[in-house]
Amino acid sequence: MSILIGKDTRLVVQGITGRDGSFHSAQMLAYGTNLAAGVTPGKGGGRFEDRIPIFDTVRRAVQETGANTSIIYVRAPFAPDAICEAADAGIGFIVCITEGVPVKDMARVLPYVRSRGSRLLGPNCPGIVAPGDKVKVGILPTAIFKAGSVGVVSRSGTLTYELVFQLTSNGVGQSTCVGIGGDPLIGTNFIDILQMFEEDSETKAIVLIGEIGGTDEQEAAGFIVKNLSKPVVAFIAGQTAPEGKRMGHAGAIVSGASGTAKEKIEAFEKAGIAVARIPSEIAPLLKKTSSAVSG
Amino acid sequence: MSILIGKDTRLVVQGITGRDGSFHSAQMLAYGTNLAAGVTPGKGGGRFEDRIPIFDTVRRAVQETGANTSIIYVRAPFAPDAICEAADAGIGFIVCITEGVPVKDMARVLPYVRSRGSRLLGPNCPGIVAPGDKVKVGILPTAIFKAGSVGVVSRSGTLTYELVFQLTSNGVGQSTCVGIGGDPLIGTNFIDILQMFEEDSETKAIVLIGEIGGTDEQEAAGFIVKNLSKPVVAFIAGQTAPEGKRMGHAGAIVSGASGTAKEKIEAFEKAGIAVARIPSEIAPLLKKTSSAVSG
Amino acid sequence: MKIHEYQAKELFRAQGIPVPPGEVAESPSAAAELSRRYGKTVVIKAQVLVGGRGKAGGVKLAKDPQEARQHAESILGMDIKGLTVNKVLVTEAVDIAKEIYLGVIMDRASQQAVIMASAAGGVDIEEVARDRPEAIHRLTVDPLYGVLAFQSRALARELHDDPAVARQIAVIIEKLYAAFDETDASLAEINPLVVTPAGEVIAIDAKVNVDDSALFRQGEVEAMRDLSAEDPGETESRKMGLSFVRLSGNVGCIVNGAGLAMATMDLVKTYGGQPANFLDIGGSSNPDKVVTALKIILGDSSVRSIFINIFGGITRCDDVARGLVAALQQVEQVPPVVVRLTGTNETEALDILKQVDITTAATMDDGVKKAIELAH
Amino acid sequence: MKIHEYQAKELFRAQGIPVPPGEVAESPSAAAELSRRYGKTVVIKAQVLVGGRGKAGGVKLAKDPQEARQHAESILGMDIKGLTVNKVLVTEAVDIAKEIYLGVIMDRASQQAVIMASAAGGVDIEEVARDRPEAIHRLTVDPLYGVLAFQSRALARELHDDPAVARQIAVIIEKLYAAFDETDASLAEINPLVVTPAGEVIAIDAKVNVDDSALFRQGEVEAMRDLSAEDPGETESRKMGLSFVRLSGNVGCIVNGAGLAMATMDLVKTYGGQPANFLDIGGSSNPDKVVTALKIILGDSSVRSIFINIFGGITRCDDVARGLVAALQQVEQVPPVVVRLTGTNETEALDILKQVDITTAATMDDGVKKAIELAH
Repeated sequence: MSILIGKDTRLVVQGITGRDGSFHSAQMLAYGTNLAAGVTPGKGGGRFEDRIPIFDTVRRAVQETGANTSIIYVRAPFAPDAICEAADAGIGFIVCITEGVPVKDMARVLPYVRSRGSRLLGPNCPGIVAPGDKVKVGILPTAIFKAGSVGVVSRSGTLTYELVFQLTSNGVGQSTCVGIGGDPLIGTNFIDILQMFEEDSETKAIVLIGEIGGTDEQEAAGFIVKNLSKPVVAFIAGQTAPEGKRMGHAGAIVSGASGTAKEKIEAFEKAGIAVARIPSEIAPLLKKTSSAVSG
Repeated sequence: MSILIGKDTRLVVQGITGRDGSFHSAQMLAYGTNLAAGVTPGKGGGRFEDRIPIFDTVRRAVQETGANTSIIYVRAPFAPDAICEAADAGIGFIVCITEGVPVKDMARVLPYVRSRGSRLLGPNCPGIVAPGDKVKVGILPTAIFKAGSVGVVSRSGTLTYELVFQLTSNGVGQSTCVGIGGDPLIGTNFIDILQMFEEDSETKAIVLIGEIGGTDEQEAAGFIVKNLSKPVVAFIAGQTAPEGKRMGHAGAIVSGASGTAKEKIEAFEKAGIAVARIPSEIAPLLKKTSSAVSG
Repeated sequence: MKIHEYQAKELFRAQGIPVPPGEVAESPSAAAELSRRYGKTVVIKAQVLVGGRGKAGGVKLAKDPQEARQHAESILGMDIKGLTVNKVLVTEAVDIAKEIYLGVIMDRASQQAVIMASAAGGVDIEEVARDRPEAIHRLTVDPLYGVLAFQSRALARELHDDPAVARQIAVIIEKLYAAFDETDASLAEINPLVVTPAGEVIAIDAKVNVDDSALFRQGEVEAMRDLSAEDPGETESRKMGLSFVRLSGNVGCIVNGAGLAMATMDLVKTYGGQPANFLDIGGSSNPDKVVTALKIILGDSSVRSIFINIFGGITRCDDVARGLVAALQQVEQVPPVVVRLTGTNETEALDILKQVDITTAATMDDGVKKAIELAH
Repeated sequence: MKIHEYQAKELFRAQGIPVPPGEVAESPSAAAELSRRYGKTVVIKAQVLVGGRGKAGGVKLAKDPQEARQHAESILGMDIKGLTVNKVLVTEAVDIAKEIYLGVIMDRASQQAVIMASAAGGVDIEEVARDRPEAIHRLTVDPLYGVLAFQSRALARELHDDPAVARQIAVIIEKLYAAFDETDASLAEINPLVVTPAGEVIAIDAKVNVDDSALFRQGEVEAMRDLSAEDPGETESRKMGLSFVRLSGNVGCIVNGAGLAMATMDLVKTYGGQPANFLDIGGSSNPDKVVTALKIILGDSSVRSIFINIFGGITRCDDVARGLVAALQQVEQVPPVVVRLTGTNETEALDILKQVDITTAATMDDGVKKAIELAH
């Protein structure tokens, strides 16, 4: 079993005819994802790769194909509306890849999504991969994955690829890998995913990849101590980041004395959670903490 | 037992120092209502009738006195904010007497109240009286009531007084009398109150007083057939009202062919519910339908 | 409050909704002059605050200034459902390829605004709603979010297949909702919204009703009130904070409270009489209000008797009685008056009423019956 | 994006928040002239996009034009935390009876804007938050409702006992939130908000940071960007869609992805080196971006070696390698470069990289170590 996605996933791609949407749709199909439909307003009636039906609206896509999961590749000014459209159409799980969505828009979109009973992953996230089921909803390169029992949750993109690659190179496979996104306001946070990994029978140990900015990691550390039985290894990027500068991600910023890597690492260590100081320490630490991790 | 109010009611009056607020506060106190506090911004620290403490905010009133019910007498432009303040302060039951609140404001206030877990009665309503407990939260004249077993729910003000007076004159007492208000958008409707009367052991029969406009009575008729075991007698005002004219109440208007008294009376009769054609028929009909009604 | 088509079009124009050029005229010569200025076929449209003017002959095409003058002459002064036409709108005629219905109402059941739209426009939308409900699309608008782009886009696609036309309609949907929201409207309607053969989308009719309770913050809309188009009794009663609606009977009614006032009218009818009006004087015992109420009712020469029904409630009945006496003494040539007063200090009240020449009644039923009798 | 105090005050003024009269000067004589015009004591305030200017001597009172000139002379050109002062704000001095802190931030935890206020204003609010958290009042603002009247009223009462003063503060709270909301700010702050001995409330400082992601719709704010106040490398990188932050070390870093870029910097530090910068070139293999990245890094004369760390991901490594070669050929006098490339077609990529004089590395660890070595 994986979390959030799996064999039952029926995916609709919002913005399927765009440059990124079409490229990644092909990649997801190639990996094994059940891509049920695409949506591009004004292009309804067409087909993607001569087989996947394209609709004008998500609602129609849901009605016609039973899609239950959506991924959004539309440009930032239109992404908030796309998220609302998916939630309003009854999509239960929405992944927003789009980077650069204004924070104010997210503050309005998040209660909308919640009130419709949907879950949002992102925005500004690389998506999610379940290597055992060969299902990907996102942009992560599939070659780095190996089916296994480590759950990975991360605020980062390419850093996640690097760390997953190192796990796989060391023979450590993954149950599900989730990128929660690098923006200040996101739909799903560490705690949500940690809880799901705790409940997922396939997951035996967890890697948490954090970075500077906010207090999500500190809250995750508190949550782990109280609620998690499975071993966790953490890594925090940005120890050398200066104060007041946005480090690429909108959410990666140290404000005054708050949100530093030091503070986050201390929170984990105080909670007795292993923290890897450098990426290559993660796999050895995992093996040490959990006998269930193969390799 | 009464519904919505009773011996546990601890009331805060919003706008207690105004003309209507102070007059009706004295009336409520005289009847027996547990008036715990008043609120008027800028007049915190004072006392009403030398004994009831006045606060600047509802939150403070709740903290200091444990108020759980609020009644609002502030002017229409400020009433929506007063309702939100009460809900935000944790008041569970809010009664808004104020007439003339813009409908657009109510469309925004109603989800606010619901999201905070509160119930609103009104606006533009006369409030609620529980004769058995001698508790009044509103402006209804208490002399007309007599403790008993008939639940009264009404969209009207003085018409309710008239009909309750006729009940009492005929020896028919009331369990609780609720005025839901004459505006198009209200916090509590017929169905909400009917459900409560159904669950209230003290209530043996129900009088429903409707008027032209909207479809609340039609929906109530449908609800009664499906969900109510107790006998109901209905009365609908406005059989002679012309189309397109607002009859005093903001909500009392026939639009095109919809919202007429005829349509409402037919809905009740189709559902097998007794409808009084004139006010003086109500008491006899009640006695006929329910042996539990004394007199 | 209702406003005229030409005023609603001003609001729409300010919002950016396309409407054809047009101006109002109060005389046939002004209409002819406007027709000359536009230099093309115009439509002459009666401006009355009631529906059904088309069937009544209040809307006519005019090819030239002469025809414009003739039609304006026939329409101005026309009586439509009891209202006199004082103004016509002279507006450029538009070629029609398709007619769409678009309206926003405040929906009581969902407690939200609902946008209703139909590709079957230009006809009576209530008929469509009754006969072919599936032809009407409904979009509920969350008041905290307004119309979202995906919603207007999807609705527009239901109304027109051509993406370029649908895009224009989507924009108009959003602007119509904005006009509705910003003016505190209870109704904002375009019927029909026209698609021209060239694929342009234009609102050729406009209707806006505004929530009376919100007029305190809608100064611009309030200024549009056309006093010449409403019953003088309604104008007078509004100024005094009363609520009055004229009916066609001969028993005048003065009641405190809207529900009780309606029930009183109904009872008049039940007992074989005809109510002359709805009149709610509210909770006050202010003699000025009673004077105004009496004067308004006396303005109607068909009134043969007056029934005053007051349920005192918290107000003391002796106060009400003193107000009534003062009022009756200020007004001359009053038809027979029947008073029913109930509540605190009822007995003292009846004593006070002995000063004036009126009939009293113990109950509502009794009072109504006496008033009907006196009207004969 | 940060804007200057004088610009933030323009936004506040437009919103109706009271701020003292003031204008910006870029020379001592202009400052003297402004002092003359105001004809009373003024404050000369350094305009730099960094905090702590007060302690650095960047804020001074001037009684007359001569003193204004002297202070402007000493402040203009001053270096505050690495930034040069190019402008001063000359503004009327205000008598202070009480100082209040008022700020709005976008709170990540509650996912809503939070208004923070303290009667202990005029000091470093982070110190207050640490030492006396109970002195800070927090008001969470529902984004769907904004600041409600009862909320601003209650908060204002916590800040000042005098009802007349509290009323002014309540209005300023609402307007500050409006400014925050309308400009897509991540922070809008008044520290201090001053109550004068006469009971007037005035904002004598102003700070606004705007969400970079929202600049596409904040043209007026975007136009306030002071390029002279920021690192030219940051300006250049922003134009190319790169993300660059200068640091003080000697190992230049070019990485794809923000998290990986930070982890790379951290690794340089862990292995005893000093990173010269953060630079995220994003997901593209566009040679122009790599050229820009190289040029920006080479603009820093302290850079002794460059580490390029690319995790190919879905991008094909041979494409990236071709981009790198093209870029390296366009740039002269490059310090030693170490490249680590991983992903699809990695082998072909390494072949391509043989065309240029660079060191390759198989892993991130390996690459970092080599780059540090070459920097010595």
